Amino acid sequence: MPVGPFGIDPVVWAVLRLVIAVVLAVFLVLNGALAQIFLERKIQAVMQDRLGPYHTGPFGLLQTFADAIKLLGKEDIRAKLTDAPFFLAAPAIVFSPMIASFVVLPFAPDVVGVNLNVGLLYLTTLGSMTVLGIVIAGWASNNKYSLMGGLRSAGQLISYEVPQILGLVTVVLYVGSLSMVDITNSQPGPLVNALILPFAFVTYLIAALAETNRNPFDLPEAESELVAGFLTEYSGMRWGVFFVAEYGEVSVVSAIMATLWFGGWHGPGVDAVPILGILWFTLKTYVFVLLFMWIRATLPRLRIDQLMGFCWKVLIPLALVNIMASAVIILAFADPRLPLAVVNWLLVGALVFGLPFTQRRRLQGFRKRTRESVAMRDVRLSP
Amino acid sequence: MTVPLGAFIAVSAVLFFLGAGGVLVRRNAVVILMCVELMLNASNLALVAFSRRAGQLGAGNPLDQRGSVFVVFVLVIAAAEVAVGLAIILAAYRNRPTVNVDELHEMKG
Amino acid sequence: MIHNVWLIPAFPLAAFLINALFGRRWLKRWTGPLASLSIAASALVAIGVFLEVRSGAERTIVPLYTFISVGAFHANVAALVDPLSSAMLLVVTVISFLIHVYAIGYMAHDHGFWRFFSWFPLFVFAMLILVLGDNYLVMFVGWEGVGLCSYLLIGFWFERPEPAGAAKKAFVMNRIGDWGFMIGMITTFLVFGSMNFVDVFERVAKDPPAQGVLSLICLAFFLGATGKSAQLPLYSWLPDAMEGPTPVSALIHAATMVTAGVYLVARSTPLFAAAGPVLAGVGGVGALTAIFAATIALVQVDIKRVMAYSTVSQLGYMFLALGAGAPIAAMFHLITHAFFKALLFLGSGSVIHGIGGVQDMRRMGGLRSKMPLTYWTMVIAGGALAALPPLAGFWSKDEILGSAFKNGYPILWVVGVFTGGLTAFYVTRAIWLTFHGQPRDRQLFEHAHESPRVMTWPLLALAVGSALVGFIGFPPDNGFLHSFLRPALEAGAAQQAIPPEASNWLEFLAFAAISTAVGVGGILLGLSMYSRGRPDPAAVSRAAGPYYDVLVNKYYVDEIYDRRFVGVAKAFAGAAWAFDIHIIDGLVNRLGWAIKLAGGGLRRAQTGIVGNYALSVVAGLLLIMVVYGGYATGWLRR
Amino acid sequence: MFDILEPLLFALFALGIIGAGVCVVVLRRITAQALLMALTFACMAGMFLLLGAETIALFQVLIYVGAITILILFGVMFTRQDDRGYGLFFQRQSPWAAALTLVIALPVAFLAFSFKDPSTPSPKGGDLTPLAGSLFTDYAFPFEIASVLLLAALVGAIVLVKRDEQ
Repeated sequence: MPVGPFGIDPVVWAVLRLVIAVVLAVFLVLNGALAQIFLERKIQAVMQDRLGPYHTGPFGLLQTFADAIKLLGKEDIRAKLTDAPFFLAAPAIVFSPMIASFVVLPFAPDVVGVNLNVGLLYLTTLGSMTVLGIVIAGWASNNKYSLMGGLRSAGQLISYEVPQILGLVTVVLYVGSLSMVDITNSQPGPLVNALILPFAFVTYLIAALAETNRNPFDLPEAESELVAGFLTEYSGMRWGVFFVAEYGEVSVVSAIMATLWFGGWHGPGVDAVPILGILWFTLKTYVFVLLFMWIRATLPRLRIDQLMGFCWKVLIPLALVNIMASAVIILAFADPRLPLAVVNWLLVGALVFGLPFTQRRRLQGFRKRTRESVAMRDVRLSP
Repeated sequence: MTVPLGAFIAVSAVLFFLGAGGVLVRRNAVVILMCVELMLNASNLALVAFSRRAGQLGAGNPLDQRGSVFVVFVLVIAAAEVAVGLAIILAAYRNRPTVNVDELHEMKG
Repeated sequence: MIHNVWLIPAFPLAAFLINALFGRRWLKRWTGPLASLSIAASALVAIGVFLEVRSGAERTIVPLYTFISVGAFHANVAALVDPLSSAMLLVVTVISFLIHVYAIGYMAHDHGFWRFFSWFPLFVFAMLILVLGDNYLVMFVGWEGVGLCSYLLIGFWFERPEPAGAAKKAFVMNRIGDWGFMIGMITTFLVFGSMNFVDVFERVAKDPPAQGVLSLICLAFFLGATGKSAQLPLYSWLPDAMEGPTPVSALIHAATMVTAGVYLVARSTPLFAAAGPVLAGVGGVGALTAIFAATIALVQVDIKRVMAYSTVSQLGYMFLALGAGAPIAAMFHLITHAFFKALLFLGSGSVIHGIGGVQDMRRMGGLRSKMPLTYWTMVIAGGALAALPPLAGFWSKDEILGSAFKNGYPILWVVGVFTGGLTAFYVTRAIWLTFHGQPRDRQLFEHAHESPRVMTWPLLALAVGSALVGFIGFPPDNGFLHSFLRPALEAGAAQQAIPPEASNWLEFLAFAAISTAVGVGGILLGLSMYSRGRPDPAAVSRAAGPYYDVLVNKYYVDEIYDRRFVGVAKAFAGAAWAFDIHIIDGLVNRLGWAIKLAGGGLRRAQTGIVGNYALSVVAGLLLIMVVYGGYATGWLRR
Repeated sequence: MFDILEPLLFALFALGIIGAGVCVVVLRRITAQALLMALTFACMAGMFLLLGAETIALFQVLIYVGAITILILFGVMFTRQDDRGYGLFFQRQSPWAAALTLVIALPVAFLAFSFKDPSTPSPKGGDLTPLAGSLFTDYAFPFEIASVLLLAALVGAIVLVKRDEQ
């Protein structure tokens, strides 16, 4: 009789594996969301010279749990003129694809829900379904701010899906497979894809920021402009579901980045103790979660026209160039790694140094303001 | 037991004519667009069904995917069609605020 | 070198393109030098080719690309390089170069300068194609090309009505000739299944077709030749062509294009030789044209027209030679004539340029002192034309006459000799009226001036040529030219097939003496008439009375053409017009009216409501299904 | 016990497709129609999965649910939907149209069952590789043409909707 890993019967192992994956997913999503909220608060606080939550539990660890309980306990309010079925369906439509995306994430060797040979396409598809939920939420709320938020986010998400997919395609070109597992296996060593295809990574990172409505692309929920966007009319656990879904999205894209560009569960000691992979995977994922938080605390929000302009005029053209070059190189060279790296790094340079050059004047104003504020803070802090 | 090919085709036929009826009956341009999408989907179903179930009858290889290839093209056409169609609707709506196609009959002889 | 022969037409073509595209805005005055340089370049290549051919390379076909390939019909654009074409190349390029240089000066003050120098190289290009083509089709392309350029350049000053009219006339008459050419070409293909000279001539040599067919082909080609080379009956466009700028007259209507007919017949010698009677006819037409045009030239007062008629008559000489079965002599005369006639034209052009555009000899006179250089070169050219030894014309014309006599055409010989006398007379008259005697138009005379260097140097070059080029045919009957051309024209030159005897000096001297005597006689008569006035020209003309009028009016040929042909053509055109308006347009209008009616009815069906259209589509679908189902189930099948 | 699963799913999807399709045609609430259309598309994706064409299914969801539905919702939200009364005679074609469609639909739907499965077993396994294979070898040129078409549609849509400045 065939024997799977750890000497377990394969069928049992398949079921077990699925269970493990789902459990991990739920853990990552729910507790992960709580943990992320806590982390976010703390990090924001640190970055803004505050303390953040510290009262509930040690270091305020329990604060988020308290919030969750509060949300669960709240009354489920629905405004009268909202479009009932859609209003109620929207959170689910946003939440379910997110949770479904965890099925194909490889947490560790053989710890993956399904090794889908079109895994990446699957992830992209689910990502695109979120838009629907948001638009519905915006419409069903029957509130012009919500509608604006919904439309904005629809436009934003549809636009940024393009560079996102383009970024993925480069990796797929290089690895030659859509399956997350294959992609992970393709980068065992320290030479991860991020070193070979950094530009694809940057593209995807920026697009992912937009896809998850994070700063600096959080226009759909821009408090200062339209109360809370499509979330305006929501409250209680429905709002909580949106919230969790957003954090879940963040962890999904982080996991994708970790898998595609940073070797997924690969890491020291994995070969000896495969289960260690989960640790590495989670670590890598959370590095990006933290990166998101950092960005959120750092960057100001874009204007809608800047947002679209950046996507269509800067990101997509560069990404297309990258894809063309990569395809040619992969066809041309037996070992395309070096030329690919060269091209990608060049493009990264173009993006990092060229963009400020085009935006010089705006940046000058920005730097000036920052300097002033810093100076003022020093003034404030000086005894 | 597997579902017979005929069933798929029947579903696609029904959906197709639902869409056709919608195109004929409804006046709202957006709805008509939706119905056209339904018709395209029906054709997709038929294509995929044939290519998966009867595909290997055609060319030699057992995994002949001709139909699916055409589904991909249909997707492209559908996307283009919706984009242009909606653009036309909006442009017309700017000139006269209605989406009822039968009220836009300037072109009548 | 031979395999780069394509360079020869390539240079002028490039010059044409550059000048035509950029001449107006940017190049302006530089178009002239550019064109001249391009021609010089191709002249150099041509010299190279010539030398290579001379050193023994014979009849190479340089394929360029496949032009047409339809079923059994293949026409390659290929260059046939043999002594004949290489000699022709040399003449064409060299003369063209000199005339281009001359034209820079002549056209200097013309606002169409760039236009002129984009069409001039184009003409050279077409002419070279004509010369180089290895089959009748390519030759025809060049043939039409030179026709077009001649049209464009005759009508160069299209603001004035005369040039426009002359251009149209030239074009129409050439079309008649081209029609003949086409008939000949097509018949050739039908008969021989090919248009390549080589194949056709081989076929003729092996199994010649029926005499009638052959004569038909030759007649057709000869019609084309008469059109292009201004022979009877299609000559009358050439004198009018003098409306164009003088360099054009010199290059196109004296040196190169008009000799295309001669070249065609010479090229087709095997054909013509096989069709004996036609060949005789060619000779006859040539002789007739020669004397006919010469008589007209006697009384013309427009210097350029005198030259034009003399050109016609000289071309007549060439055809005479061809007819007399002496193609080499014809080519020889072609070459020499190219030099001295170009020189005559350029000289008269220089005169016209010098006195501000006047062409009427009655207002000239005494210009020798004003423009000596022009005068002397003109004198040399005139001597050559009058066949005074040892100038170029003497050798060639003498050889023509001699071979005519030897080949048994004494009549042609007599006509030729007599025409020679006339030629000598009118050339003397022209030069005398222009340069000697008292200036008849004072203020013209005052303003007369010698032309600039850029014009006079070509004159000198051509003068040297006219003086010396005759010696390529020396010693008579087996000079360099003969040994050079013989392999090319051997096939046809049946009469010359006999190995050339060491030239028979005695009979040569006899012929030379006779023709020279006649020529000198003509010159002396002219001198006495116009310098001493005895017999006084006026008295002569009065005495001649009606004959004189006939000559002055060019035998009323134009009028006859007008009444006989143009009138008929106009009547026919009118009838066609009426038919077109009333029957064809009528039908179209009725049809349109009916359709309008039907449309007015069907208009109602256009409700403008998309839904209805969609419904009709679906109804159509139902119809299709019913019909198809009917056939499938069989109850529709009967 | 798995072999009952497939017909069951098929029935489910078929029900979803046809039911939602009917609603799209007959309902009067345009957003509901749009959403139900999305449902139809989703069920269609399920059908594709049943047929073992998972790539096509994913494309279906990605493009139809993710993009086309959104676009149509845009159209809905940018235009005012109001059902005016009929003014002209020709505008009243619904009854005939419905009848005609029915007349055509019934025999076709009936005939559809006459398609029999081939004796050879239908190919199992993914359709990714063969699809990509035939798409990028035999159909490479149509593929390029399709891309050009998309570009043209993109530009055309922008030009149509763009407001001229003056």
